[in-house]
Amino acid sequence: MSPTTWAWICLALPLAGCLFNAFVGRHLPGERTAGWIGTLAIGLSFVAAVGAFVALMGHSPDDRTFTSTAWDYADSVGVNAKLTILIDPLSVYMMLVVSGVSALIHLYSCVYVWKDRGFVRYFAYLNFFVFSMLLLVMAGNFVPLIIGWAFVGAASYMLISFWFRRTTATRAGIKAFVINVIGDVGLVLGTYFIVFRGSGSLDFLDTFKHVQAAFPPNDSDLVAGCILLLVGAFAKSAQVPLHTWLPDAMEGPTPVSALIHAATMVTAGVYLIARMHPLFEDATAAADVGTVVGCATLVIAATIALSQTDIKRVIAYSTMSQIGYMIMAVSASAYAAGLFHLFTHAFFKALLFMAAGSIIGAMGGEQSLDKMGGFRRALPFTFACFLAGGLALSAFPLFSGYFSKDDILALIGGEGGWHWILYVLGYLGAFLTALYTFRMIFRAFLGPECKEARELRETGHIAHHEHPFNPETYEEEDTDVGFPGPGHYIAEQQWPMKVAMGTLAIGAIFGGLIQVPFVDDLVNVYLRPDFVNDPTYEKVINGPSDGLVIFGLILSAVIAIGGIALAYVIWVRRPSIAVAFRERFRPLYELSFHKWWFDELYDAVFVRPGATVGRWASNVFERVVIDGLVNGTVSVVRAGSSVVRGAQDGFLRVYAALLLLGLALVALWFLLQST
Amino acid sequence: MTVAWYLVVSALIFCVGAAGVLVRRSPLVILLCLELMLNAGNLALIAFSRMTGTGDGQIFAIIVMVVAACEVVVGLGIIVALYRRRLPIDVDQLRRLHG
Amino acid sequence: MTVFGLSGPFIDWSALSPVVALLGGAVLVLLAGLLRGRAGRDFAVPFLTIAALGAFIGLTIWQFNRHTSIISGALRVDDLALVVNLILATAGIATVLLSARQSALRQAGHGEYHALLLSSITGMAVLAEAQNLVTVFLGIELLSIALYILCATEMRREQSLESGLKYLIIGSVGSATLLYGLALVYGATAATDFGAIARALQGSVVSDPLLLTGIGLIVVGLAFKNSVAPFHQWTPDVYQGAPTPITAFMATATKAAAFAIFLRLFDVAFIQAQEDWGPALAALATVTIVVGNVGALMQTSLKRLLAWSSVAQAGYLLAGVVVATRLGIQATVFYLAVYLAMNLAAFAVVLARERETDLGDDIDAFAGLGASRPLLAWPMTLAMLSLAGLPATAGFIGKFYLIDAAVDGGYTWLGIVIVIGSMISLGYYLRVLAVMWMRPTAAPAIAGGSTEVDAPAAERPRYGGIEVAFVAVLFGAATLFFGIIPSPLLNLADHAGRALLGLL
Amino acid sequence: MALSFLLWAPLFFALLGALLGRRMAPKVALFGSAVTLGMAIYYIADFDTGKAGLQHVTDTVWIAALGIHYKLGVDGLNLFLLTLTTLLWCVATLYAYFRSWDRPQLFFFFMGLAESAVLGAFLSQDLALFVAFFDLMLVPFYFLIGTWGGRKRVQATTKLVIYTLVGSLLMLAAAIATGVESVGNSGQISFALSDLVRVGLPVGTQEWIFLLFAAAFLVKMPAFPVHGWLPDGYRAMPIPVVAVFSAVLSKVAAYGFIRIVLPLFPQAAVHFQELLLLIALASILYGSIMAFTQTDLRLIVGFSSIAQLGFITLGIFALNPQGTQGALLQMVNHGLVTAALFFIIAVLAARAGGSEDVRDMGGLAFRAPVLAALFLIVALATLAMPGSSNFMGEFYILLGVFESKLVIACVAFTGVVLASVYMLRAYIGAMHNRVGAKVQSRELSLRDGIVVAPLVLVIVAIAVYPQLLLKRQQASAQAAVAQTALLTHQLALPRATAQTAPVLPQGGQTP
Repeated sequence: MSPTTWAWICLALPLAGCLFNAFVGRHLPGERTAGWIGTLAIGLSFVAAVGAFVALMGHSPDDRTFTSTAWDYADSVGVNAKLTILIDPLSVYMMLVVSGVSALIHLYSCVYVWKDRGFVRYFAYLNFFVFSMLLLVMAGNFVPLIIGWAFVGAASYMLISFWFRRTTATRAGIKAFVINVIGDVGLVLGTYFIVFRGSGSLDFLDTFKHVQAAFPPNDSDLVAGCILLLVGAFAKSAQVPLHTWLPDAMEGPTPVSALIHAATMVTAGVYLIARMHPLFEDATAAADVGTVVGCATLVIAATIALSQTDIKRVIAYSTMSQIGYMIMAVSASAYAAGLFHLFTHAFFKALLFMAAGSIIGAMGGEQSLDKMGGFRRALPFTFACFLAGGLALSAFPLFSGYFSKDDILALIGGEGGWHWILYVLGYLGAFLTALYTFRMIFRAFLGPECKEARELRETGHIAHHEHPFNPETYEEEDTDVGFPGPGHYIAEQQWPMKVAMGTLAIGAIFGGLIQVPFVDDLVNVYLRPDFVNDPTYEKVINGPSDGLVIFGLILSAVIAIGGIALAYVIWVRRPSIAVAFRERFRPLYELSFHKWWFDELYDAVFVRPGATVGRWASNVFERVVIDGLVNGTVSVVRAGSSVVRGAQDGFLRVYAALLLLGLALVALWFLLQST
Repeated sequence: MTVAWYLVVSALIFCVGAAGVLVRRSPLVILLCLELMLNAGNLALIAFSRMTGTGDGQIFAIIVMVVAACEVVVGLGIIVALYRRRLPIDVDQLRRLHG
Repeated sequence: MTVFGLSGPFIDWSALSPVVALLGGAVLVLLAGLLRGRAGRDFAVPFLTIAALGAFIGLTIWQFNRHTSIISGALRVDDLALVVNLILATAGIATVLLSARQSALRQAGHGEYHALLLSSITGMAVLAEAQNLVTVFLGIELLSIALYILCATEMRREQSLESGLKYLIIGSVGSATLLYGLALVYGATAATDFGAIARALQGSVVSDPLLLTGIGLIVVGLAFKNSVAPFHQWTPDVYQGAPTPITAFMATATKAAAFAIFLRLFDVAFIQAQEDWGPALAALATVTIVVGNVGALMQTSLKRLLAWSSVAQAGYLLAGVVVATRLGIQATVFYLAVYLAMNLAAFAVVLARERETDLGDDIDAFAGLGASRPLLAWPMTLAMLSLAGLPATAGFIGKFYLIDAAVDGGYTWLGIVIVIGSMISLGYYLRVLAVMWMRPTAAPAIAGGSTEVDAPAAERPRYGGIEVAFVAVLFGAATLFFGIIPSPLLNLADHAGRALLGLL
Repeated sequence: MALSFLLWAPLFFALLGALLGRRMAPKVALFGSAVTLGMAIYYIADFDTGKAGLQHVTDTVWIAALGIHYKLGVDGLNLFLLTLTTLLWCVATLYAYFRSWDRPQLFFFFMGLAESAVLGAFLSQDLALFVAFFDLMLVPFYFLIGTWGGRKRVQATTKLVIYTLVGSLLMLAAAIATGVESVGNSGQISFALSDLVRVGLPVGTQEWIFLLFAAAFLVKMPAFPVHGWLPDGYRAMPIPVVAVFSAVLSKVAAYGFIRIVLPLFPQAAVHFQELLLLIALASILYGSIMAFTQTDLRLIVGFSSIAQLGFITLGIFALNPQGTQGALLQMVNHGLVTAALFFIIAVLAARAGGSEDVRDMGGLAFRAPVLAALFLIVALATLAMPGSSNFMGEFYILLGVFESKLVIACVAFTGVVLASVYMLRAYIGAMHNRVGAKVQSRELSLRDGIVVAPLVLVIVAIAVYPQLLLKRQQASAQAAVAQTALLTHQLALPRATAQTAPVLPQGGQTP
């Protein structure tokens, strides 16, 4: 079969799963059937993706680009919006990552939420998400891209506020959705600039073909368009300043955070930039914006992650930071490196979330690091997985993150010039990463055992609180629809969780080996057909000298180990240091703890003024002006009426008088006419 | 003596009649004043017929007299009816209808 | 013909026949009124009246498409006159039907009542045919004097008398004014015949103060008869005070006749002076539209409300006269016909409620009519919608035609004034609808401005008598019918328009 | 099949039902609306795509003396609006069918009359005829609201009717002026649009006439700041009435712009383009802001439709094919979602102790997953999420504006964001969060389901395949704006594809 056929199958299966679960899911026998069906759909979809990969490799490297159109979606008056998919190494690469990781997370979810009253709905949503994500990465036309783009946003919204009776969850949901809409707007407007000021066709390949002819390099329209595309990318990938929704998105069930808010959706921005590289090649100004923002994000997020206490939020900030690396890379034309990091990150970040989920299960829904501790012996498997993920994340030598992150930084450094600043900041970020990752690990697994951990170790029972509660606000809850179910699960007791985490752990440890400097270069080679015909890319990957590469490898090894060591000192050996540090550098701590006051800023600049204007409009303007328009007219007419009827006072002689008055006036007029 | 003078006189009569209608409150007197106004018209008609030497004016005048008579008769009839109903013979008190 | 050596003008009796029929009818009716026995009076008299009107119609139709001046140019029989005659006859028949069971009949006497009605119609017919200043005055007085009396026929009711006297006095002032104007015009042109006057005005630019003042006074005189503001003030009082059938008759027939003569005088005799009187009439029309509509707001007496609305309608009609074009004439005639239908329907319903309830013509008498008396509510609804000029009713076409004429005649702004007038008018027409359809049926209130004090509730006819309901339904249906298929009326209007075309 | 059948069928059946009495009336009316819907669908099937001109033309002289023709016709501009109208009336009648009304004959009679009037406005190809139907529409609604409405119904309906008629009557004068001024060489007056188009009016005349037409249409839409009648009106209307009113009547106004104003007064349209665009923009922003301050669900939907119609106006006065296509598409979309929303509001109110205030709701999704799903779909469509047909509508609209007035397009995008805020706010406030005090969450009853579900199905269907509409509208849309597009020189093409001209208007009249 041709790659496109495989791709259509890969796309169709999740949709089928979604619809099936949505319509008949509730009437299925067996309480977990819906989950298995969902998982099966995604698993098969992964198989199809592999099929596409194989079929693709069957062709020679220079014709590995295929398109196929389902139907004309909205094709008139010069807007050729068609449902086209574009199958080439890049999209297949993304398909593999997305469907693969999704399959594992579905498997994990079958346990994690199976006591939840929304089990079926959950899998319908999750399948819908995978469908949307695949649509996004396969799209060969701006419109399907935008559709997929918005669909993943919607799926993310639905899953964030999956526990819809939790006000915190719904608030987080609307926040995420609105910011994503801002991203969509950027995407659409960018499309306008690029397509309708230039290429004239919504089709990717046409656009890429025409872009050279349409725009002179760094043409203002093109740059504007690309920057607007970046806005879309930033919103979706939670880059500064559009990142504030991601931490709140942790209100969703943990597997959702693993899938959507770590492994797949949030990396869409990276994919977008890579996909649009022919444009960014011509709009270097825009590309530089991306580079800088990516770098800024990775540093800021890392600093914030240092002081958060909610374990999921820490991981969320680390996600932001890692995506910062990727954005920086792809914006600086180091596409393969960025996508390589995307690949490894998908593994270890999903793994970290799953492990965190396991801990949270053990804590009976509690998420605060302050309350955890000493799970090392209670949760050996989880600990192992978490450790693997953590090491990969903090780029410990020979773990996956080590190679991918190093690849990025080496290429950035290789570009020289002002990129050296990014290079330095990148390593600073790496150091912070190691620090906060192991802060998390040490606080959760080492140190004195918390009572949940002890209970679990001694009795083997998972701690249950007398009342279920909202881990954010500690309001009491029940376990009916719209709130989390009664069950809490840990990987140690549930084989599906174990399988999922184990698989990911292997990926997290060895995933990096597919592209090791001086050894192999699989990702580059595989993706080259996509980027072969743009000069800077070649320049970039041949940029760094061997010396620089080696130096980088050593440096990051040192930084990672150093960071871990420091974390050990601070949070295991002498916890007093942390306190002392906090006291000494109060402002820095505040800055980090309050997430650089982004939320407060937006609240003051957008939310509150908006509400004020609204209140003014409805209480003052509507009343005074709009109704005034009506009532004013009415009262004028009424006044005239009373005047006229007042003259009609029944006095015969008054009538006669008025008659004669009128007579006089008319006569006067005619006399005037005569002269 | 030109026709102008006749006109002036008739105009005066007309105005006198009109003034009467305005100032008097008894319907009877008002009827008289109406007669004045109509006769002002008659005077003008006659004068013009003399001026232009056509007979139409005179015929017109005669017809007007007849009409005037009818009007007065009707007016008196209504006044009598009012009187029968013991209603005030004063136009200023006929104000059931207004607004 | 020659009597005692006096030679009178040749008289074309066939052309004169409609008027003769009316006069003859009047005499007969007067005699029939002397019959003994209720049967004789209650049935013979109305029957004879209707017969006379029927003859009038027949003869009119017989004379159709005849364009001739008779009695040495005193009258002119042409399609304009004949169309107006038809309108008058219809109004007359309707009035006769509405008047049966009216206490006025017993108080004034059947014979007299109907004879006066017929003679009033005669006056209108004469007025519509007049093409000589003398006949104009004659016609006007004939119709007015008869009406003065008819207004006062309910002699037991103070309002009736009051309205009669008011109408008489103010009307006479108007007549005197008119007369003076006629006199001045005669003096200026040395002619009383319209054709002659038109010829006298030809050529030279009109600037004779005598003539212009005369025209001015004539404008006032006729404006008065049409209740054009600021000469409208008698209208609400008289309409409210007079017996409802008479009000209906005045509202419809008088307007038709008076506008016919308006058209003849200004679009034939004074056509040369159009740039002098055009703006004046336009100004009057504007004032009338505004005053009429504004005055009608917040009225509780429905007869009064309709009176005010008739003032406003006069303003609309004036627009057709102002432009002095064939289109204008057609629009005016068409609207007169439409106006007849919708007003008769409305007044018939008012009368029915007067007879059914103690509330007289108060708007409360209509509460919940839609539920309790659909047969009355629907005609009223159609009449109101039509008066407001909403589509699917004849009123819409009529207004359309008038605005069309105004714009075509270069008076676009007047067209817009008409539109604004109808906006205001919605304020009170919709109110009537709201009361009828959206309010619960009112409990029969005790006493209060009842016109039928002497009739105990027991013997009150439902629907105020079958004939009233018939009139209401018939003209309501007509309003709807001509709103959807206006062509028949438009053809008549077209004929009427062509009639004056020869003289223009 | 002559269009007259489609036009008069609803009135015929309504009369029939009224005569057959209170028991039969609902059944007959329902049957009639279904038949009408069937006919409308037949016209889609029978439509000759790619043909700009009218099809199935019926043309006879109605009033010769006034040059008014009884001329009906279908083309890309009104094809789907007819379907929308008949569909929504069918659904509304169905909804009404399940409920008991005081004096049902009257109710269903007025519903039928209203449908015929609206269809007439969409079908008529004669200016005077259009105006007549445009004014006639209000009459049945006056009674429907005033007789069967909610609180303060009489004041509300009077205010509504007078306010909107003020505009329509001005339009009447303008229309007559158009006819008279266009007599021109032929000497014979005619209000048939085809004849009027041939005579180009002088610019000065065009301009004041344009203003009067604009007044009428903007009030009817309604647009900021002439929406004063909306809040009371919407709150007073019974549900089936408000559904068709907000969904369809506003479209008649927008349609009037495309059908009449753009072809007849192109110079004026160009001259006042900025003005109209600014009004539209104001409507978008003001409507959105109001929508997220209201708590009464009806008002949220009401103000949101002010914003939506702002978008439609924006598309129309982009004066290029893209904008028009978008506007046409969006009219249908907005009609569908608004009607669906109102029916859903009724369902919600039934579960929140009769209150339509979002503050009395909350947690309604608790035991009603299907209801929640349907509402969510409609809400997402309303906020024009990509993948919904509404998105393609706004995509085309904003593209059109983008190509004519860049800045306005950019500002208008804020409306898109605000839409997501107020729609989700409404959705969450009603369906999510803690369960409200007076709320009993129940699943959608079958009775309500068969009212809402068809609408949602149609929404989904055209979301999957908007081309169905766009393809059939294209030719007519291009013809409608051919002149204005020429006048504004909007034939500038993307640089790369200048050789293959995709946005050139084919056919259409040339000045």
